[in-house]
Amino acid sequence: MHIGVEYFVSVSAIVFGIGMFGVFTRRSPLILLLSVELMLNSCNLTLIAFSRYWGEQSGQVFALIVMGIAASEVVVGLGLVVAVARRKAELDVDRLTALRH
Amino acid sequence: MTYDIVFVAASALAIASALGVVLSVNPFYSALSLIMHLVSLATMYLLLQADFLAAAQVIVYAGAVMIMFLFVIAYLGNRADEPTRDIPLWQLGAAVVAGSAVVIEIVVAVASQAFGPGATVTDQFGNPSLVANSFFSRYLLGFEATSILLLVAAVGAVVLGSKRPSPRVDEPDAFPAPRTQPELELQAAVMGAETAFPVHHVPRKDEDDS
Amino acid sequence: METLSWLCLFLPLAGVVVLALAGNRIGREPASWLATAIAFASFICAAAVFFSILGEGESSRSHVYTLYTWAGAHNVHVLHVPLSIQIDQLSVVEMLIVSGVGALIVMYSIGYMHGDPKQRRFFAYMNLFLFSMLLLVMAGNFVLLLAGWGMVGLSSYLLIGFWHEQEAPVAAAKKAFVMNAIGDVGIAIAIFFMVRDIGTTNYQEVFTRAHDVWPKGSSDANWVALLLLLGAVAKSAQIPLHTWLPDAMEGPTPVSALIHAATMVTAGVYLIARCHVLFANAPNVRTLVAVIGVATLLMAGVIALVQTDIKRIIAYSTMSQIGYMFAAVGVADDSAGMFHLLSHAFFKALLFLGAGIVIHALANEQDVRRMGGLSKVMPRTTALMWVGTIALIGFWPLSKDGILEGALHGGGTAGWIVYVGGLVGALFTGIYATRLMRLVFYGEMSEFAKEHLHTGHGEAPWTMFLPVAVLAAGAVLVGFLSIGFGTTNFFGDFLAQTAPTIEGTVPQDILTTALAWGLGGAGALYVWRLYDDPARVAAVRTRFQTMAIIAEAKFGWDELYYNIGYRPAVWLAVTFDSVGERWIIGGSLWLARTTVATVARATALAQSGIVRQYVTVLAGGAALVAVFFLGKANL
Amino acid sequence: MTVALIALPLACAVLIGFLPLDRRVSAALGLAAVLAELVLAAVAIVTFNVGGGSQFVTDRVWIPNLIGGADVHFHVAMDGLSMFMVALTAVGVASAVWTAIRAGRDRLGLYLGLLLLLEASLVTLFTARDLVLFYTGWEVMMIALFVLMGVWGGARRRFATLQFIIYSLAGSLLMLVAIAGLAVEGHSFDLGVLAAQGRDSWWMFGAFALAFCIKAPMFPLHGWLPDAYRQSTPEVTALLSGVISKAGAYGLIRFAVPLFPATAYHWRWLFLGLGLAGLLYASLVAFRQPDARGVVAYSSVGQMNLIIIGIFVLGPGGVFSDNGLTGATFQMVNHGVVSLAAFLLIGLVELRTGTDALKSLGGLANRRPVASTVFLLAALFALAVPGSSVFISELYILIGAFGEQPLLGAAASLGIVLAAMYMLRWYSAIAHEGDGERVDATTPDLRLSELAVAVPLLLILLVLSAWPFGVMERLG
Repeated sequence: MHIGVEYFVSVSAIVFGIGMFGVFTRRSPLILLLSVELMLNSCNLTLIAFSRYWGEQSGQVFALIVMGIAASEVVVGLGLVVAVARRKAELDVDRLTALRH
Repeated sequence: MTYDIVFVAASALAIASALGVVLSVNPFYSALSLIMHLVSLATMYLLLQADFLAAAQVIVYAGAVMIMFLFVIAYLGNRADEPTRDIPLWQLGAAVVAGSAVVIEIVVAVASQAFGPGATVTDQFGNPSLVANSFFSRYLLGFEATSILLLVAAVGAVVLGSKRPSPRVDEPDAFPAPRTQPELELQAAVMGAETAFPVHHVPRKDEDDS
Repeated sequence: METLSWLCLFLPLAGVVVLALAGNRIGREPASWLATAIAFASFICAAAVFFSILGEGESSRSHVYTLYTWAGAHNVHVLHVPLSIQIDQLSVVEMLIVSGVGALIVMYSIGYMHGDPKQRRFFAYMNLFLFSMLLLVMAGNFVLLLAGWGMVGLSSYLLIGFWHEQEAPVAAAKKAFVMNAIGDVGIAIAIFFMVRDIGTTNYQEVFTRAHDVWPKGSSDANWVALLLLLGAVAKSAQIPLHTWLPDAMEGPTPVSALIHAATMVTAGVYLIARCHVLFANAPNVRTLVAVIGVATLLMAGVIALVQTDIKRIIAYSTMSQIGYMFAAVGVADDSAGMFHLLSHAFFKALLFLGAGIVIHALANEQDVRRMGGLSKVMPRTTALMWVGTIALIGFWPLSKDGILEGALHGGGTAGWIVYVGGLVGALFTGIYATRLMRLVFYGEMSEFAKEHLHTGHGEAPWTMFLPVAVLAAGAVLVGFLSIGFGTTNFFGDFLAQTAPTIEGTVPQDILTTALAWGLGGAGALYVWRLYDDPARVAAVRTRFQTMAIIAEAKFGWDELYYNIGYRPAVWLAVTFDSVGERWIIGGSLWLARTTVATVARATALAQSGIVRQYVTVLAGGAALVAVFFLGKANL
Repeated sequence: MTVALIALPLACAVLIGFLPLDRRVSAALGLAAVLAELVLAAVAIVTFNVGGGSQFVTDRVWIPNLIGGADVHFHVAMDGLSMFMVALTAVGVASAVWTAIRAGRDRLGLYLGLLLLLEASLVTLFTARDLVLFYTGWEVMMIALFVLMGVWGGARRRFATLQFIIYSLAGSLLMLVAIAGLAVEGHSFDLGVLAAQGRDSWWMFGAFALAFCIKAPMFPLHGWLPDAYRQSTPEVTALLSGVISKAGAYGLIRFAVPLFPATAYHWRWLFLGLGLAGLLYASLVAFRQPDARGVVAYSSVGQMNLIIIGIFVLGPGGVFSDNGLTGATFQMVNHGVVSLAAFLLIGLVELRTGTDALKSLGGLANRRPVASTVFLLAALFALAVPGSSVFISELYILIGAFGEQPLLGAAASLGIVLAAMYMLRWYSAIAHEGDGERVDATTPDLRLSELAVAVPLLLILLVLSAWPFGVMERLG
């Protein structure tokens, strides 16, 4: 059995789906953020897998940039969670609807 | 053969820990599962000759970022727990359908494609100096943009975290009331207009009827 | 001569501009004198033009001067309208009447309007009227004619409604303007015909080519003449568009004299004389002109018998006299019509200004029943009024006789109608003209008159008297133009080329003159004796009760127009406003608003603010898009 | 030249609208900008080469290959029609800015900025020779108007704005679709190129015509107009009626008919019929309006329908009628200035009495000679008194209509009588008889600073009346 790029991509797809499922179904903002991390990482895996497949360094560079973005997102996301937690009793994304329209 | 075993083990672990992330009730366990997931991904990076990325994944991601998560979870204590897991059935169904649709589509797309053995690369592929070379030459702009983004995020986090929560006050009216008579007269004097006669104002009561 | 003509036209306009810009920086008296001086200057220019035309050969007396292109475009298919004037015998006669009589009346107004807070404005309007009227008579094409036509209507509106603080003048002014606008539309549509078939509106080309493009008696020829006639009857207060003229008496008396007697209202006669080629081309319409003229002269004569307002009596008399002019041009006796226009300008202005002196002296009272016996206190006015009355009845300038003679010689049905109608009209004229004199100047002075009569320094200031005297002299002298001391018809010969007369008209048909004099004189004597005894007056009224009621109701024209014109228009407007705007347009608006609002509310439901729902929809969308691309890749 | 005409107001709009300037500075800058724009427009008119076709051209590629291989160009040029529309815009916005400064609007800087933005967009759409550029100008104009109407104005302004938005968007979005369709079929966005192809497509023509006829507005698409004209500030109403309605007529002349000549010819009776109906209908409705704005608003509808008649007097192959088009374009200029004057004067009445209900007004001409004269002149021009420039343009339109069908010309001529009826009613109700309940002896005459707007507008009309040819030959 040769482990080709398609295996890596499939794994990444499955992880992506799991992350998406988490975003869809969980109401805790922290777990939402963690699920988003899952999705981002699955993308990273795809990038690196294709980088190896094409023998092209750029994919790894992009993956690095994605990590940077993920880090920023976590920082701001967690900051928001903390700020909301200070104001509101409940941390529930379904009840944070003040910016509706 | 070792390659295959490592792949299977790492991918199984990755999927299992991913499930752990989304299914744990306690966010603390979720975070720990995510660390596990990240480490198994790092292993797969190694299989793909992305040595530097694997190291960065473990040190930066699993190390720094996840520690922050854990700090916040610890800070929030039991308030970090999920309030309720009630979810409308239709939304659950939609979530399953949409999620699986995306996954299935990716798998179908991948499966319908014949992938060759891939490019042959030297051992040097993926080593830090090569990555750094690309980073600082061809992708310099992206690098700088990312660094600015990180800076902004850091500043944002400080602002979000440091602000005293203030009681909610009603925002001032976006459309202030008509200006008062003295103000009008002042303006008229400034503009050289004559105000010897009384200026009648139609009262601007807003009627909304639609 | 060209410069003089342009000066004659534009001097009054310059007067308007100066008076408007000066505002209250010049005093009322200087402003009035400035306007008067300008009117006289204009008259001097007109006289100079007249004499230079007189000095020219008979065949070369028509001139067209163009200042610049007024409207048009470089594209040759676009109508080209030059700012051009046509100076010929017809227009120069009109110029003399307009500027001459105009100047006298403007001068008269100095005394009449003395002390009015809006005196300056009045004189500016008078100058505006003079400019407009001169433009009308001097225009070299139909578009400029229409411009002048509309602007005299405008001046008339401004001057009728001059005392706009009260309701009646405003209503009268609006009525006059709207009815004249109907006439303007008639001329405008006639212009459309000219542009479509001839491509220009210049008099000379239109008149030369009219026979070619509109064969004699064809429907287009009839339409053009009929539409011009519509304009003429509106301006000249002939049936059926005559109802505005009596109401127009709400304006100051000099205005009535100038606009509603001497000049503007006779413009219809000028128009028909000017377009005699077009009317000759449509014989049926020309007959209609005569019929309208006779009908109006009889009807107005009857109504004048029962009026009690001194100005309205004269107004109906004006209508009746213009009826004579229409009758004349209707039987193709254009120069006779123009001659009556000329003499009428003198004697009718004279009568109005004389009436103005009376009104002025009686604290603006206009009801003849509250006058009486004024000849004792106002002998000079009485004498001057007699000159006018004699002229009106037709004893001296013989202009009315000329019309009857022309009709008789022209023959045909129209000729007989005019002849008989004109003679009957002469009887009415004798009655109402003498009745006016009898009631105002003779008999017992009424209580009102005794109380209010105010003739402080003589009967009136000299600025008011002098013009009246000059007009009286004119009314006497003008007669000689026609009979030329029994030898030649100077006036008719002068106009022969531009306003032809009937061939073979014998000056002085003794029988006709005798009939007209006899009827007029009989009427005059009858009414003079009648009013000696009030009981007989009442008896006469009882005998002709039906006729009197109809006449007092002015034959019901106002009610007719109110019911068939104004009310339906208002009803239509109300219906459009309440049904069309409110329900149909408003309904479509409501539909649009409601649709948008409903759709908006429905789509706003999707904005729950629940992030996870958004994400679900997003993923679903992404999945669908992916399906599309997968399908595309596999096919 | 054209670019300067667009850039100057745009730059000043950004400057005044966004910088937190002092009111005085904003006002001075805004005034300077509109005056400079006026000077530029005057220079354009003076240096215009009569009979020289399109001039002051700038043509650069703006967005290469947008759809169907068609490049979007920044292509602006002025021929006579564009130039006088630009001049009308400059005059209108200048009067509006001065009126706004005098009236002391709230947040003056933003208000003036929006007016200048409106000016820039109008100049763009009047000079654009590229469909996308035109559409850009069109939409920016709408946006500026939405804000100007929705934020400043009467009590029911939001309601009025909502209706205006619905109608406008319905038209302009369809036009956008048609522009895309044209580009796909014709591989160009350039007006000249597309017009040379001479397309025949009922839906594209319909989409263009709908957008323009809503803006003009043509009967029965005028539903948005009464509320919009009543609820906006006087200067915005003046611009709506004087300049923006002309954008609709301009679109018909410049785009709808030349792009689809055969279609326009085929459907011309629809427009002629609705135009005639609209002229008579709106004139009659104007006669019954209870307020001064209503009368002029519906008179404006009537006049725009008359212009539409003049435009759609088409020969076979969509060729404009010579007299009809000359009259229609000249009437656009005349009616623009007349509406500006009428609505700004109504604004002055409202300033004095706080109302424009005719039953509360009256007697303004008593003891107020200046107001009396100025209102009178405005009313006379509005009713097209013979001899005025408005009369000339109406006459040419009607000549064109008469050439197409005598009954059409004759029926449309009735509009002259109806105009006399409603404008005299308007003037009498404001100026004549005794003082109305909101007018008394202390109600002042017009001031010098108010005449600064009214007199130039009336002077323009007087000059046009004295020498219509000066404008008409350049319009040709």
